[in-house]
Amino acid sequence: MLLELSEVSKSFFGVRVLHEVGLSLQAGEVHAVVGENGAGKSTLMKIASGAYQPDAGAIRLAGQAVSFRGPREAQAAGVGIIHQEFNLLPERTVAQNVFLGHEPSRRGFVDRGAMHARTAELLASIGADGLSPDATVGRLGVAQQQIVEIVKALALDARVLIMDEPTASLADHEVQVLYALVRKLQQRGIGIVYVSHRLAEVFDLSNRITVLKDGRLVTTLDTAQATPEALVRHMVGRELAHYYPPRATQAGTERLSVSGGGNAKLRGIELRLCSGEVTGIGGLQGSGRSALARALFGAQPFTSGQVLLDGRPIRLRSPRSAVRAGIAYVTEDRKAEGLTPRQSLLDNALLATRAVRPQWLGQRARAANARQLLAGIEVHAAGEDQEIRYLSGGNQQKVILARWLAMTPRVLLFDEPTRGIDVGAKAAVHDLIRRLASDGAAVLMISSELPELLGMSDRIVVMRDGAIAGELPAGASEEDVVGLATGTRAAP
Amino acid sequence: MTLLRQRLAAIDSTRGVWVALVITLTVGGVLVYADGGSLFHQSSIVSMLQRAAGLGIVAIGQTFAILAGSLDLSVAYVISLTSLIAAETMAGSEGNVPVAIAAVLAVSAGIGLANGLLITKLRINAFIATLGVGLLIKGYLEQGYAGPAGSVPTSVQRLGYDRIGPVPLSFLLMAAVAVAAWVVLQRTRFGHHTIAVGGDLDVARLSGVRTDRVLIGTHIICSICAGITGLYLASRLGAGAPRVGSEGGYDLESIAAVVLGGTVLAGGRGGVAGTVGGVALLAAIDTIFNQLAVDPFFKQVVRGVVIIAAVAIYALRRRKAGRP
Amino acid sequence: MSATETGNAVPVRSEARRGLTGIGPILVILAVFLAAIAVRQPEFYDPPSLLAFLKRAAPLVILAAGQYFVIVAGDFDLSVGSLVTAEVVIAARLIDGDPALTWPVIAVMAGFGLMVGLVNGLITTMLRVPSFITTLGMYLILVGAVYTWTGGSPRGALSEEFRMLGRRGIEGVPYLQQLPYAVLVLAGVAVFAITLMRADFGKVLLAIGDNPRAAALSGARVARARTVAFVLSGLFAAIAAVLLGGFGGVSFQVGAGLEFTAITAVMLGGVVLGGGAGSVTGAMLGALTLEILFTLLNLLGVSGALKSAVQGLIIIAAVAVGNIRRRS
Amino acid sequence: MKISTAFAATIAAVTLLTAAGCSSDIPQTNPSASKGAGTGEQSKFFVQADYDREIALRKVTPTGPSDKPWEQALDPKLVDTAKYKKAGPYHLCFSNAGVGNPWRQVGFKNMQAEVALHPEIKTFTVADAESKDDKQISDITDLLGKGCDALIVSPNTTATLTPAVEQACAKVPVIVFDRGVNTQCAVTFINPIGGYAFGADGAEFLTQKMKSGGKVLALRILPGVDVLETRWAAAKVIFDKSGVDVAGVEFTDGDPAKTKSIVTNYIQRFGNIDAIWMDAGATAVAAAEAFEDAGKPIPPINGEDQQDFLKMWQDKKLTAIAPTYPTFQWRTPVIAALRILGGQQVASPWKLPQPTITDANLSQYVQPNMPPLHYAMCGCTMLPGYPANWGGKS
Repeated sequence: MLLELSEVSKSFFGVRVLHEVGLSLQAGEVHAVVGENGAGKSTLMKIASGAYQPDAGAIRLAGQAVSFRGPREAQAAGVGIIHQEFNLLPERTVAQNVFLGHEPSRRGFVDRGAMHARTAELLASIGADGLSPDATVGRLGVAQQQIVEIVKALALDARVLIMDEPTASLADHEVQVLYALVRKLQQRGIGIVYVSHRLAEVFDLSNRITVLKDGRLVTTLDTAQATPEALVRHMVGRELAHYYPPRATQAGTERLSVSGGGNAKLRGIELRLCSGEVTGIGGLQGSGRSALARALFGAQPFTSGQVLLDGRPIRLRSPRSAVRAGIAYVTEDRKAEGLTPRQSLLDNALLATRAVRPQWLGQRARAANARQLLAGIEVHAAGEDQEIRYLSGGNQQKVILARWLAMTPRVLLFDEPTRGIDVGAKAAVHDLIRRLASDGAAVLMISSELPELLGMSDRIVVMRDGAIAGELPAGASEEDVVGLATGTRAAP
Repeated sequence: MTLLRQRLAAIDSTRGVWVALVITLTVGGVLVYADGGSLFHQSSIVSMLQRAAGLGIVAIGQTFAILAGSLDLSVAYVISLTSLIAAETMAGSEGNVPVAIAAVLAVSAGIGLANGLLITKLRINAFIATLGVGLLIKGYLEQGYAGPAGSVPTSVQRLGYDRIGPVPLSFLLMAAVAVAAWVVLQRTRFGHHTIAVGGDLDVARLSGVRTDRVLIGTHIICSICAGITGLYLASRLGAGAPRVGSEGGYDLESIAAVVLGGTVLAGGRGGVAGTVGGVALLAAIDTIFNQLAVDPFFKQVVRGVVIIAAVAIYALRRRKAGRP
Repeated sequence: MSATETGNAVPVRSEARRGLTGIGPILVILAVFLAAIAVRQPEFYDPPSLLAFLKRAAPLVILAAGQYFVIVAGDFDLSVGSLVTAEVVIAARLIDGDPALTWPVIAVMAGFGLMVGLVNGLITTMLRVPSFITTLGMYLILVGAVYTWTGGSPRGALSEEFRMLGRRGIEGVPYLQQLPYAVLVLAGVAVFAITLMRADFGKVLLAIGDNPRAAALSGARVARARTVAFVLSGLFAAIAAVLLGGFGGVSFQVGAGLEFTAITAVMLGGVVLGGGAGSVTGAMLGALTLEILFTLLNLLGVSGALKSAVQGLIIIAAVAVGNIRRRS
Repeated sequence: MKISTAFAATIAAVTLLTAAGCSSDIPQTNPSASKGAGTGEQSKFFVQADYDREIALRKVTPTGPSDKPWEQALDPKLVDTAKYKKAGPYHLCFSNAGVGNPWRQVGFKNMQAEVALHPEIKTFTVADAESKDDKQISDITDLLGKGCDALIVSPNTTATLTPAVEQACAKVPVIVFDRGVNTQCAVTFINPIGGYAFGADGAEFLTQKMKSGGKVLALRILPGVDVLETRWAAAKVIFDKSGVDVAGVEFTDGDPAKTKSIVTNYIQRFGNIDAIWMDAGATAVAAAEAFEDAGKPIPPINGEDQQDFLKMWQDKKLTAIAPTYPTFQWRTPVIAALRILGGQQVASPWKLPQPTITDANLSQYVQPNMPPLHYAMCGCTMLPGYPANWGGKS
């Protein structure tokens, strides 16, 4: 056994998040860890990589009992981790980031020559020689940053590499690059713990799968023997009757339309969103999907073109103007753009209402309304004034949905609505999106997960290089989408 | 080539202040000339450099604290305290000089350590921690000293008064400190880690940087620099003075100099070169106004405006460069 | 992390309990000091002397409340001390002993406070200058400007009518003897501040201090709210100036160091530097505690020189303990 | 959580009481009947000889024109200045410690006006050190490069400016005034009798006016300023031998509000205070008001020659005295400089008289048209630009 965690337990603020969990990893093995959000995956990984210390339990590395007092010790022992959120310094260069914490030094001084050379090697070794070691990380795209993140882990010559949701921010073709990389590392005899929500990946890559639920170990099984259905059953403890809710029966009236919309990141946008419809937006990372949502929400407004809302022209100068016009935006990056972490979940749910329709009094009525919404979408928490940062990703996302439901919006923009959310919550969110549509709202949904995109959308608009590459009807195939997105196939 | 590009990048963030300095000196020079004086008269240059030296050394120390995302409001009192320790330990005799220097460095390092521990171990906000420590020292000084005390042997006073041509020894001392600091920040792990900690504490920690040690380290350096300034002032004043630091306003002025130099108050960006420029700029403004015999109160106003304007311009440039 | 008992119930918690969260420590410290005073100086609790104390404490409490808005939104206001000085000196020169000018000048002071706050806010939000720098600069500017304007020493004089607000009160109140105007002003300000923080403005301000991007993307006008916080701080400083000028008369020292004392008070009250957490009640209690501390030190005969040392210790201890508590 | 909150309490309490314990001499009897803190130990600045000399000097009758106290001198020893003689016009230089308080403001205005009186002064260069020792040292270096014919120095602190002044003596005739330096190299050192006399005048008056064993509260601006330390040192000597009970010695930072709070606390703590001694007049009015607000009669008090106090004294018929540290001394250095450059003898040291304002002569110093913090003893009433330049209304 390369790495072995046994009977590991951990609590935060009196809440037990891991109950005597065990996990083992062999050299050259890819061991997937799956489970709903709040199942304790990330906590377990943080313990394995020394970021947290377990309250109880043991860690053995190559048979040796170890106890990491910090990430530094874990790294020294050869345990590297690629975190869910990027751990990079935007102001510093690729090389400086890659070697942060273990800069090569000669006679007490940092050996910048060596640092530069080693970084170049590592980049080359994973076929990313396009990337300069001296590039400032802040100026790189998300995918490139992901590569830096991986190189950073490789620079440690890790024997054990933990990947926590490595594909979360990658588009499908970039995911392929990652697969290749993982297999390459596997051949080098590196043991890889692979945490993911994307079952497809898990089956593609892993030798064994460990399922966690509510901080407990459910089972560990060989991928060969496992089936997706079985896995989902283990994860949520129930069969998922229907994965995607039924589509709209008849297209509604036009709600919002853009003609000739453009700005720094977008050009010639022609788009219509209809009530009762879910319009999916496909495309690669950086193809302008998020830029489109942000333009429609006034966060990075259109500088040209015209927007009609219910037939009336409207200027979306700022998020505020959009919110007032009845547009809602569920962002891609919940932590940075969605939550106000130290406020109670009730306050988070009320944020938009308070910001746009301020009142001196009448707080109670509002609170009551918000409570109903929260209950309606099954948010689980210790109390309504619990700080939201202590909730699981799924529950956090639900609270943010409640924030917008309270505004009864006419148009909803979802950017990766189910990113980092467990299967159970995922279904709930999907149902909710569909319900909102059938209640008459126009929904725009950006997703990098093709199954989700295809499963949810009534129409799919695919973007490429800041423009709309083409539109596909419901029931289009993955190939159609990828083809349009990569430009290998023309619009029908 | 690439190293060159790196160096250019490093300069870029702190170039602005030097431009400002050149402009100030030219405009000031003309004004003073029109006023019938000369800004570049030996004596004015000397006093300009002299004035830069004291503030410069503190500000360089402060740069470390700020780069690491912290700050130190206790420096002014550390300066007063160390000036007294120096003068009293020396007690006018050559023999005691080494002891005195050692004592100063030890005490200031100790204070820096205390600041660092309060901030890292007790998680007290740097603003409050250093303010509190400053108040403690202030209380000690007010309780223990009724005015200047101790005396400095003439050999040490030379540090405060001697000069090579128009360049005072004290200025060379500052230059030395500056170079050392630059090397530490650019070329050592500690330097890299300091900037990392200031850039993003969590990233640094998860990358295996011992963030607490780094923060403590920067505070020790900051205090030691204040200690050196205390030594310098003692040599200049021939004695230790319990209010020389606070009256000199070294706490806020050092921070002002650092941000004038383009170092971001939040940390993670900037450097010593800028700080030296910031100090030089403040000194230049000072001297010019002296030459023009401008009402010292009005000078305050200008200082305030300059500081705000400078930082506003940096912010603007960074946004143009498309960074937060 | 906290999946609890099944079912979708999110337990409701009482308003009262929510009101108390965060101000526990400051209440305890306050209690300790009050007890210490009770031992050393029982007379302190005679209504008249208690009110006299409140009268003296009022300005700092008001300043702390103003500072709270700025801090909770994630900023600093280092300019309040010099603003207070400027206000008093301006008032003296404008009134110049003429009773008729009292109220007009008070209006001018309020206006000036609002304006300084507005400038602080706009520079910080529009030009993206860190508030520490903005207000540090403003501090230098105000000090310099007011000295320049008065040629270095205060001119004119405050009218008795002006000074009434800070000095006198409603006489012959049964049992209290005199009810100082300052206390009434303080009460008004406190009620205003607390209501404001209970209303939507306050909640949104907290959210902004916590995560400005999220707040903006929920439709909050971040820049405006932060600016308003500075404006409030400026206005409160003006009010404090009226009381301080009335209480002590005109001088250049009247505002010296108040910015740090106010920030200290806010910290003591359990408000987190950097914004997003803490209550205005806590901030005001913090200020009250600080004043009590000074009185107590005085009663205990602690020599003047040691006071700053004790102050330093208390701040560090209080904040440290607050943190330990928050973590446990 | 409960525990840690309690912990908070203990910490705070312990900190507080230890801090308090270590500097409080109060016997642990019934606190409200407590005795005063006493006068503490004598200041490091106290020099018996100087004290005796100053006490004696108060009786000496000055030589020189009685209507121009700034030209008078107390038993002067004249020094010859022929070696400095040179023809005008002159370039006079002045290194000023700062103008950070009203006293220095008024004084500096006097000096400027005095300069204006003398056409032979072609240029008058001033460097303001903003009360920073370090800056003043550079300023002096700076001024020496400007070809001054004579240098006037008002040192920010005594010890620290000595080297710089010695440096200057080598180049030009130097006149030091107000605060001294530890060197004899200056041609002359000009100042009034001094702090001991100031402190003694006030203290003696109070001890006469208050009942024996009465409680006096001593209010000081801040520690460590020599001119102020000597004032307190003298007062201490007198209080100690007169057997009054010094209730406490407090520092006010010259802040009226703070002063008022302190006095109010003392009134509460001791029931009443029978006299107020101050080392500087700036906050005298605030101190007196504290008694008014507490509904008590204002006890015997000493202030200084600032208008707000003199006015209150007159209006409220206070039992008061105002020793002065006259601002007219700012005129003398200019006069001295011109005499030196003219080769005439000058007194060295040049001791100026130090008048005291009493009920007898109060009326002639109250000037309603002047600003509240204007110093009456400015000898400026006849100078050009008065009263406007001093902020007064004509």
